[in-house]
Amino acid sequence: MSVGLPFYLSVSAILFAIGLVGVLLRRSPLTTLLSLEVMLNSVNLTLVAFSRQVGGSDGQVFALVVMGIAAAEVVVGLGLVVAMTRREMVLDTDELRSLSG
Amino acid sequence: MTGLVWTALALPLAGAAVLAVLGTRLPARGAGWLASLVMLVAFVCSAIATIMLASRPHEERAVVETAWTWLTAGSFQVGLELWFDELTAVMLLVVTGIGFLIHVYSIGYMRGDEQERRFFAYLNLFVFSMLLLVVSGDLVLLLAGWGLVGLSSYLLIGFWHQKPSAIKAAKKAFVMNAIGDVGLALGILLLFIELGTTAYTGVFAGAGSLDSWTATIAALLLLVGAVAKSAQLPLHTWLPDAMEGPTPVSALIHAATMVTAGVYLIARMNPLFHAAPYALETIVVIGVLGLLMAGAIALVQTDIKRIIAFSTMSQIAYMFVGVGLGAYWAGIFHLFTHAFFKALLFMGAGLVIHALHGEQDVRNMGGLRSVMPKTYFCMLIGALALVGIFPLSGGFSKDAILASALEVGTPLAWVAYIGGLAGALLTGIYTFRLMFLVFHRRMSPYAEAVAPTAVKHHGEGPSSMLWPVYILTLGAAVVGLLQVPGLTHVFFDWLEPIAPAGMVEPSAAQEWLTTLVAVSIGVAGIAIAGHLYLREFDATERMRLGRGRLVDHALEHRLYWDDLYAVAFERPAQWLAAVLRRDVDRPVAGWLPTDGLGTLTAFLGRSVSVIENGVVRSYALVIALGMAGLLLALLVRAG
Amino acid sequence: MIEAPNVVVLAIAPEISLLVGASLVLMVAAFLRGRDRGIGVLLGIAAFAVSGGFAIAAWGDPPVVTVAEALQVDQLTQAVRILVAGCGLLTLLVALGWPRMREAGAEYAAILLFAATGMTLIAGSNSFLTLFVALELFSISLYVLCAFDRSSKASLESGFKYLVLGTIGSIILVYGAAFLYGATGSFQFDGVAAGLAEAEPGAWLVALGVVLVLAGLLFKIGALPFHMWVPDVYEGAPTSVTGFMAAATKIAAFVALARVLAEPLAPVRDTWEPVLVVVAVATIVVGNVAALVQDNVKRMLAYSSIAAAGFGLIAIIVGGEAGSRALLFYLAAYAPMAIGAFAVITLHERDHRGVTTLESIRAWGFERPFAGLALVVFLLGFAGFPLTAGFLGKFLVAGSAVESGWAWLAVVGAIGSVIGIAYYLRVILALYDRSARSGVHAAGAPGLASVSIAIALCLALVIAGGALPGIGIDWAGEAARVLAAGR
Amino acid sequence: MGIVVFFLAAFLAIVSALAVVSQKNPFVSALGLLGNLVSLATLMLLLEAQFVAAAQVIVYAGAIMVMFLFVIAYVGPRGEIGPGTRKPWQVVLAVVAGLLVLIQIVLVVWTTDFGKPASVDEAFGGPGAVGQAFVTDYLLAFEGVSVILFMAAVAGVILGAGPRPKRLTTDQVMAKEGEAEARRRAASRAAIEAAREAEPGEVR
Amino acid sequence: MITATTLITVPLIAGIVILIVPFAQRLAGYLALLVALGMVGAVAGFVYRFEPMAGYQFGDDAEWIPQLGIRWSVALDGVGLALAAVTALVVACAIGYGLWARRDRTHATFGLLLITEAFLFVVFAARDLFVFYVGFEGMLIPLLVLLAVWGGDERRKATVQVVAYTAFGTLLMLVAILWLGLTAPDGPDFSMAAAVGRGNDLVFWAFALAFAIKSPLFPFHGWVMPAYRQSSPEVAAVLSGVASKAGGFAFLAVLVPLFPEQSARYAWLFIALGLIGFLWGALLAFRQPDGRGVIAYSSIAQMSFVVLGIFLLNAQGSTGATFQMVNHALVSAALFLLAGWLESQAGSGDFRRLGGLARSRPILATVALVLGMAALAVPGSSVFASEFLILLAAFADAWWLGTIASLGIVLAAMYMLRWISAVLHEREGDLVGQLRPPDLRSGALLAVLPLALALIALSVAPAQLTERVDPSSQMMVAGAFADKEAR
Repeated sequence: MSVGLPFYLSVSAILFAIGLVGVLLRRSPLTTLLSLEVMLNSVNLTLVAFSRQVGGSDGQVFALVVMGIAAAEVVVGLGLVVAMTRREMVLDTDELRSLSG
Repeated sequence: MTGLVWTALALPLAGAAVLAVLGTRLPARGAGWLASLVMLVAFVCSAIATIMLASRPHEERAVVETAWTWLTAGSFQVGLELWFDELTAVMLLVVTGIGFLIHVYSIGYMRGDEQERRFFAYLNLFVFSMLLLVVSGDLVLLLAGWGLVGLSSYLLIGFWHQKPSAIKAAKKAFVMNAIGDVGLALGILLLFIELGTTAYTGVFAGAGSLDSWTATIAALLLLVGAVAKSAQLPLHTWLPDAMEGPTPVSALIHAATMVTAGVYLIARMNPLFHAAPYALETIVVIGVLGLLMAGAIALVQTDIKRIIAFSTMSQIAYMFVGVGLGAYWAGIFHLFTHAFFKALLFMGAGLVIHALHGEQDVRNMGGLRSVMPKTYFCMLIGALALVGIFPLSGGFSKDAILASALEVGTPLAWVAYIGGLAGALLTGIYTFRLMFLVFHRRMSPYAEAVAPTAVKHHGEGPSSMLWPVYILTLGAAVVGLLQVPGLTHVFFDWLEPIAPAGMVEPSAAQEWLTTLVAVSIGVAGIAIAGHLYLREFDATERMRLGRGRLVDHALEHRLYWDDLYAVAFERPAQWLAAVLRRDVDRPVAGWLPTDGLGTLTAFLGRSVSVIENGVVRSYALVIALGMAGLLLALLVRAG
Repeated sequence: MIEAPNVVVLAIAPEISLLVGASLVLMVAAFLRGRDRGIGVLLGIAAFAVSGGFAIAAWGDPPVVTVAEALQVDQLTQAVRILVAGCGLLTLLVALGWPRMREAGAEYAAILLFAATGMTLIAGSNSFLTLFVALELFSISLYVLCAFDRSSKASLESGFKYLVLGTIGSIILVYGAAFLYGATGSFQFDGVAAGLAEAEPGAWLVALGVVLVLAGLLFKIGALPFHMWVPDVYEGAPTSVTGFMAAATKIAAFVALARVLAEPLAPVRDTWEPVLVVVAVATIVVGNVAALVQDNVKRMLAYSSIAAAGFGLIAIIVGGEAGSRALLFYLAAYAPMAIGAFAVITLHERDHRGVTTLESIRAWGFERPFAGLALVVFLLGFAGFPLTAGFLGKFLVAGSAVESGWAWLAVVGAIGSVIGIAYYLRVILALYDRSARSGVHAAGAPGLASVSIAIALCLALVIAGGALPGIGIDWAGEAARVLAAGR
Repeated sequence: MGIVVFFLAAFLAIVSALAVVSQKNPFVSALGLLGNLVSLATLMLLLEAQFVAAAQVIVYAGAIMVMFLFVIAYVGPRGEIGPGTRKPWQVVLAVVAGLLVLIQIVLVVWTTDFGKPASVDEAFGGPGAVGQAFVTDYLLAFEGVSVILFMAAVAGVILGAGPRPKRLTTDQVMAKEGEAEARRRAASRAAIEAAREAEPGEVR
Repeated sequence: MITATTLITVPLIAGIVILIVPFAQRLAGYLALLVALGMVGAVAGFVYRFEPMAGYQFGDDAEWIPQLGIRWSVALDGVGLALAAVTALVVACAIGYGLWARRDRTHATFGLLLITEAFLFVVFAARDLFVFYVGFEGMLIPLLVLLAVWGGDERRKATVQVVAYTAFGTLLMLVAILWLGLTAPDGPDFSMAAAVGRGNDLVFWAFALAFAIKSPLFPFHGWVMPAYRQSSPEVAAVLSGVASKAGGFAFLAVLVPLFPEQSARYAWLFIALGLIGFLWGALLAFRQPDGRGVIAYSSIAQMSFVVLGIFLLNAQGSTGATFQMVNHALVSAALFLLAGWLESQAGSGDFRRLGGLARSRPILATVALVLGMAALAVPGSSVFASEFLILLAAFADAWWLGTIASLGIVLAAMYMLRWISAVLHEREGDLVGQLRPPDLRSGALLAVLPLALALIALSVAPAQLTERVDPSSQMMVAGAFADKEAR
């Protein structure tokens, strides 16, 4: 392996930060969900990188589990978006403010 | 014997309770008769008990009996203790006897008042309190009686409670008395701490062993109580105002019984005072100053009852001089005779007031001699007894006091002697100023309009009012004969055992000399009064004694004592209380500022929930920042 | 050749019964579509009862590590199984009073059963992987439950918010687990603990992993600064779900946190202790202060549950036998109060046909004396008044803190409780405001009887836990020994 | 070679991630995510995690992305909302938070000495090794994920069920919501008033 | 066998039953009154059977929460019995008054009053710190609800104030109790006997603060005015009459025996505060515009005086303080009932609008006078006896102390006379003409009369009380006294 672990971890961190900033900045629920996927992927990269470093398949298994769960989450998240659409709610997270204070 | 005393003590209480509970269910007239009957029985019991006591040998005459333990705590113990000896017997007889007469008098006086029953209940309560005071064998119990007489006095002065002036006077009397109570209580505390007991037996036995400072302080503290109750300097200001009460009250409480309690206390505590000579001297000084001052003020008063009230204060000051000089028997003797003639004077005044439909200002009287001859005669006897004209009762007792001063012979005693004689002059003047203004000279228009018709319709008064007056007149005339210098010796002999350290007794010569001087001075006083007041004059003219406006003003304002108290105590206290209430209590008690705290927490709460703006991005931001912050802190700490 | 891992079926019988129950409910629902679906809820209740029954039957059995060392079934796990089963049972009873149960009751029950499975699993997890899966199982189920009332925008909104924020929390947890994996080479708790014990003290990588893992778990218990979701979600979710979250989620997340701190992270106590102390104090203060200004009762209770989480953190910090016992008792005591309080609110929502606020609850206590009195008792329990289970919980927590030298934390908790009394009192005062007339009146409706039964059960538990807590304390003590042994 | 591929893939991953985050049209964002996935799969291949890389492409590109695209299509233009810039502090703080997290992690990563990576055999990362681990050591996780997916499917049905809504613009939706809200408030107020005015007897 | 436990459980159970069973309104009231009278009878039986020299009696001691070393340990000694007796009487009278006043929602008012009574008995009988805390804190709840629901216009503010003050104190005390109980040498033990002399200064102050607030001792009386002014007369009577005695009792029966060393060391401070409070309350009472204000501040003065008496640490002081508490309970309860009666008849307690009430109302005048005279400690009254004992103790401690304290007695005369004349005497106020029933009669009279009669009975033979109290109260201060002597 020619590129060191820190490189991978850094790329992962950068993706994590981008995803995080995306969640913090975007108002469309769909984009928010997509940003979350970016974050999940970055974590997967970290897991796989460490798995390679440690030399066990634990990390990879964990990454697969994360993927499965991400799928489940997307299902629920998108289901919610659909339900909100049906209820004719505005698809803008900033407008989801009936609960506050 | 003690059973009789207990009965005498309990009956008035029972009477008061019955009257209070039955209230309006009793017929109006019945209340008075019931109360009087109670008093009569009490008097008879007292009399029999006294006779039984007299029949005992001298050394067995002090009887002590405990009914039950009243109060205990640790080593402190007070029993409901009866102490029956010669002094108690005298007081018992005075209280029940004079008290009975005044009860009967009141039946007539209070007739028609819608609150008659309440009046008699209070009156009975007072008698109970006074009896408790005189029969108790323990200082704490004495204090209880002491306080209860103050209470009943308050109730009776304020009997006509719709009159603000009456209520004000009642409150004043009570507060003054409370100050005295506290002084007395402190004295008792000191005695308990030094002697370990408050029972008379223990106190008398231990008094001699006290060091002189302790004894003096204790005696002075007791004196505070005595001074307040007996309306002596400087706690006398309540007595003149107390005349707002019904006249029988003045006669009973503010002449015959309660106000003399101070004299009784000093006489009773003579073993203690004996150990505290400074305290005795203080008493003499207070007495001399008081008798002169009160006499002087009496000269310019216009209210008939107030004149008599100041006279009372002056006479009690004589008694103080007497007991202060160590002539306890003389003081008590004067107390005894004074009870008769002063009650007589008050009740006579009451007849006058009754006839004038409640008028008390002497300027609106005059010439009543012809309208009310019986009253005039009785009051004349009383007045002469007061001035001390031989052979009426007051002369013997007052002269006994003055003669004792001669016998003592110290410089202070000489001052007392001279002062007492000067006081006798004042007594003559103010007493007969009263008599002349009321009964002689020309009738005032008011009296002319009211008195003749009133007397024509009702006589000088109902027989229930007149008969007690007659009896007292007789008493005022003759009771002095119990102790005629050189001839009879009843009073001294009777009281001698109460003072283990002995009593001052002047010789017959000293007494007769004093009598001679005093009677002359008294007659001179009467003459001066005649010169000043027997002339015809317009009732609206101000009745001045001297020429100086300052003196007049001062006397009319009772030497500014009231103003002094107002400036020195009352107003500062009111001010302090107002300031505390307005500005200080809230910040001090509100150290936990619930309002401010509420506002603060509400503000904090709102600021916290500002972040809870419902925007999910902001929530995520807080979470991210929180995570980053925690991370930063930990990394900095670890690195 | 692949060898099948050892699986002690009896040890995971409660989870199996929950899952079987869920499947059965869904199947029955498929057949009974369109008809009365109360039967689905009844099946759910039965599943919870069976699950709890298995756990009770296994009480006291020696600990087992099973399913390839993924799960440790010990007293603590059993305790959580029993508690979660109880919470689920009560929640279903409460949920019956909710009108929509007639059309979607079976789905509700099924998802609740899934959530409960996740909660029991997380309590017994023996590796970060199991922990994560279990966490996601109940989290995703709860997202759905929160949004279950599709007719309510607030419900959908709360579900979506919970989903977004909850996923961030989960990602942070995984990220932390990844770093710990990098530092120690294992996800197993014992492996992590062994690795951390060897790691150089104060290593940044370890610190990074610890903070991220903690952040993920603190998110679930709703501690500061990861509490932001709590008020909105509690307010928007169907009330029965809110009660379940306040009670069962808290139990599961707290036990998971306690286990993580006691087992894998025990060697790095120095790293996490200060973090938790700061978080605990901030949580108590902010939770109580913010609750003070709320007018919506559910929202107020949400903040109060944040404050309660702070109080629980005190017990976590104290740790050891006393602290763990206190934590368990506190959580167990908190559960019936929370479910009960939200059950009363469910009742009020039915009466009022609207949101429960201090305004709408005015004088309602006179309309429904029993429910009003019950709410008062629950609130007093939250506030920690004597003779309620809540008092004994706080008593034990504060006691463990005082005993082990954390008295000042107990004082902070006490001051928080003083503020707490103020806002609970606001509710009580409104409930019995004599000057107002209740705008609503109590009316019977289908399902309300079961709500009343649930309230009565909660009330009995709260009072029994306060008056005769001996059994509960013993029970919490036995379960807590697992955590204490780790240190 | 590896270095070039790494940097290329890393660059693409970052750019595509930025595209996900910054694009106004969710459709474009979703496509950005696709690019991101593929880049990451490449990086995973470099890390010798062939099975995960494959799964990444299959699961994400094959399942998740399709779902996303369907929903985006379903929701339509309402999904398109530009980056919110109403509150500058939100943007500043978001960037600060992101940078803070990034810098801290990078700092930790670069200051930690990880040592040499472990030597691994041929089978590492292959479907055999990972699959075996999945059904032995990680059986519970495997089952758990399947339960979660099952539950998610049920949830999808619950949430997605119901009548098909009319298509409306944002403005229309907002206007309707406002009206409905006002109606609801008025109704509840009227109900409360009515209950208040009623005599106690009637209330009971 | 009737024991202290009976005394506690009967009113508690009866209270709860009356609270929740829907009896007819009047029936509930009569039942409550019956129970309250039964309690008076039970206490009377105790008084009759009491052996002054035998220490704690009528006790029960059973395991309660063995895990924490908490026992249900209750017993009465002279001091506790005296206060329990007066509590029974005052509560019975309060219920009687409430019945006359036709309080609405009878179930709740009377049920809560009975529950208050039960908790007060717990306080007076507790021999275990946990039990004590339960009573001390528990009695607050029903009283607060009574204040908050049936109080005057500003009841909310008053309630919040009471809560803020008292909760603050009691919760710190809880932490202190925990410390004492859990650090016992032989494992956790919350019995008072085990706590003697073990506390440090911090623990001492935590206790002292709680008691000072409850008493109320100057300057912790901020909550008193709003609470006494806003609560209904019967509740004010119970609050000032007996609830405040819990504070005074706790000083004497808990603080001093448990912390002899600190009590002796800091006695000067309590004496100073007591002295200041005595004069302060008296001065402020002097300027209050209404009856309740006068009674409230006089209560502050009296309770400060009680604390002064306790911390003189000698026989007369402690016995006097107990006696004074009994007296003040009777006086202030009766005065509050009377003030409440006046307000209910005249519509205001304002002195400027009252006056002249004695005219043709002999019964009212008599009762008011008797109470007023008792309140100002006219010599011969029972209040005088108790004040005399405290003065004696003060004088024995330092002559100036007794002298300054005696000032307060003169002030008391001034403010009570002001009250009497402002209400009964002088010219009729503008409200007096409108009074409906002319005099104090029937129910209201029957409610006040027993209190007045008890005062009179105590005036006749105060030793009946002091003899029973004295050995116990001496025991309580014996330790601190010895410590003080040793100094």
